[in-house]
Amino acid sequence: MMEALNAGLALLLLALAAWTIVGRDAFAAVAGFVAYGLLLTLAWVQLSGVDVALTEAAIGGGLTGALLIGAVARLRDTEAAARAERPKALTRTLAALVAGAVTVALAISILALPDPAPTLAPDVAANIGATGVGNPITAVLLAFRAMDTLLEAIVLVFALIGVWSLAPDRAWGGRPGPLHLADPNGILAYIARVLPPIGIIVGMYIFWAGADHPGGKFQGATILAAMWLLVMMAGLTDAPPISRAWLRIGLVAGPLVFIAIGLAGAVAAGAFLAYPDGYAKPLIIVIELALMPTLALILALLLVGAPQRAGER
Amino acid sequence: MADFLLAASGFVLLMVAVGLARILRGPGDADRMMAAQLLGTGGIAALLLLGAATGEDAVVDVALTLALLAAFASIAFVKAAATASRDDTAAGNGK
Amino acid sequence: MSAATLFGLCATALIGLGLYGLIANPHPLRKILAFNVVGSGVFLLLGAIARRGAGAGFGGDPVPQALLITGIVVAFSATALAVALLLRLHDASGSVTLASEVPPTVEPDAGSP
Amino acid sequence: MSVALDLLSIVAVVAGAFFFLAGTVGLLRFPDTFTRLHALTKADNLGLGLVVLGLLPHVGSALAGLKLIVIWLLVLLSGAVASQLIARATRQRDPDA
Repeated sequence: MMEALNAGLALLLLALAAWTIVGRDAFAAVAGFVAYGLLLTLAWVQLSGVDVALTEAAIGGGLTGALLIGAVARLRDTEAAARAERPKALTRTLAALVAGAVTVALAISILALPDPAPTLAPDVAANIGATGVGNPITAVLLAFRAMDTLLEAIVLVFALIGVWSLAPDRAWGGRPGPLHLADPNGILAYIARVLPPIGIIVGMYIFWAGADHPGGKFQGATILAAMWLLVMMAGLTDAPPISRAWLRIGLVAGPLVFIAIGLAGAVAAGAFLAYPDGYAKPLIIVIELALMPTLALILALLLVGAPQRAGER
Repeated sequence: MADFLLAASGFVLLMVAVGLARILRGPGDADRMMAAQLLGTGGIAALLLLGAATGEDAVVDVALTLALLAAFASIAFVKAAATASRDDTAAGNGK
Repeated sequence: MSAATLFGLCATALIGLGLYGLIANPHPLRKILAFNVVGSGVFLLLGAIARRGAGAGFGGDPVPQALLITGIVVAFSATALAVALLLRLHDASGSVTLASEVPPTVEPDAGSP
Repeated sequence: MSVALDLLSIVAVVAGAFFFLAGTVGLLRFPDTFTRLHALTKADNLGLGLVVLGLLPHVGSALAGLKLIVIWLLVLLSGAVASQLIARATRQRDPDA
């Protein structure tokens, strides 16, 4: 029974991916991709990666879909011109051959993977006690491989700087994204008032559960970001001008706290990002608490895009 | 009981998969968005049934996240359509 | 066939499909979509490898799974940056062509130095 | 679990699955966007509602049961809002549809 379900899921994933790639209409391709992200969530559950499924549900199901739908609506008029640039049949055949060769090579290496598989799971299990957290993913993200997480947070800040730097000169320092007109009695304003309180509770719950169960700051921050975006899309609030001091402090506060704790570890425990004995769990919680608002701000503003409207300076 | 829940999960997934033909056929963007919306609901149902069948409690949290963001893509779609048409009528070429 | 092998093979096909779309589809937004399909295929491949490493009471090897969470978030930020670049190109030139010859209708942007 | 509760689960889940079937058939067979929206909301409201009802006897804790009900309510809210927004957007673009 489980095998049949998995096989069906894999076939559906392939069909939707193929549709996303070869479909003629760009919006249809994006709608297919949104559905694809949802099925991917199910695949992660089947692969025993509930933490990953949660991330995919929040990012793939929510933010990426909204980002691409917004883009495809604005680029509607460019589709016909792009179709005329379609590569020649020879190029496409060559591309298909290259892609096919890559697939075959990867498939062979998947089938040739050593058995029993190499794994770090026993090492994680042996050392998780020292971190004080119960969720092995959180232990990896914030203790064993904390450097990855720190660099990731910094990459996100850079990505946002990259997006902002695309602003025209007149809009620099101004508000990002289009102005959304509010209809105070509309259904959109209604859901933007009802959903965020629930979303904030759920986001904090997912964040808090991350210490011992699947969940954590990324997933929680994504939910918070989505709630903020909802309020912005309903026109109940506007995106802040990017020159605001509180905003810029908020964007770097998380990584700075992370780095500060890392440096303190270098002094107190002998290595950058090392935690002194017995302090691991409180320090992990401090880092997560500091990172979460930063991540929520960055994820939401990445989706809003470059500043477009001149701001008061 | 677990087998029954698993079968029900597969059935719901199959149903929404068939409904995905609307994404292929359209004709309008709204129809495609609806098909994605149906897949969202069906995916949540399939996920809950799967979680109950395998006894993985945390799957409920995944379904909760999906449910919270279920309308998000549709709202982005409606807002994007409205913004794009406003640009068309206001400034001619969207600039 | 185990779930890990099945989804591993599915992932290799997804990578191939996405790679083809990345090369063969002329529209940059479709290239971004294809890039995301490649990305999800790579993630699924790593997820299948993580599943094979199940042990010590965990359903999968937690180290690759943690890397996956990092990867998904970074892939989103890369996609957002790519979309922002594309929309800026569209605003500035009125087209999104990646062809090497400059299209005749380019109007210089008022804001550029 | 008692037989009666298992039976309730089976009946509710089968009924829920039926509404997903009905929603899919409607989405595929109904003639225009608005009637298709009508079919869609049945799957949202009743399909998921009945599945949740069927799963309630199996939850381990009150919190898990509460979460299931919240999921259903959230989907109800999202479905209602999304279908109204999609219908309005369709009507503005094409008033005769």
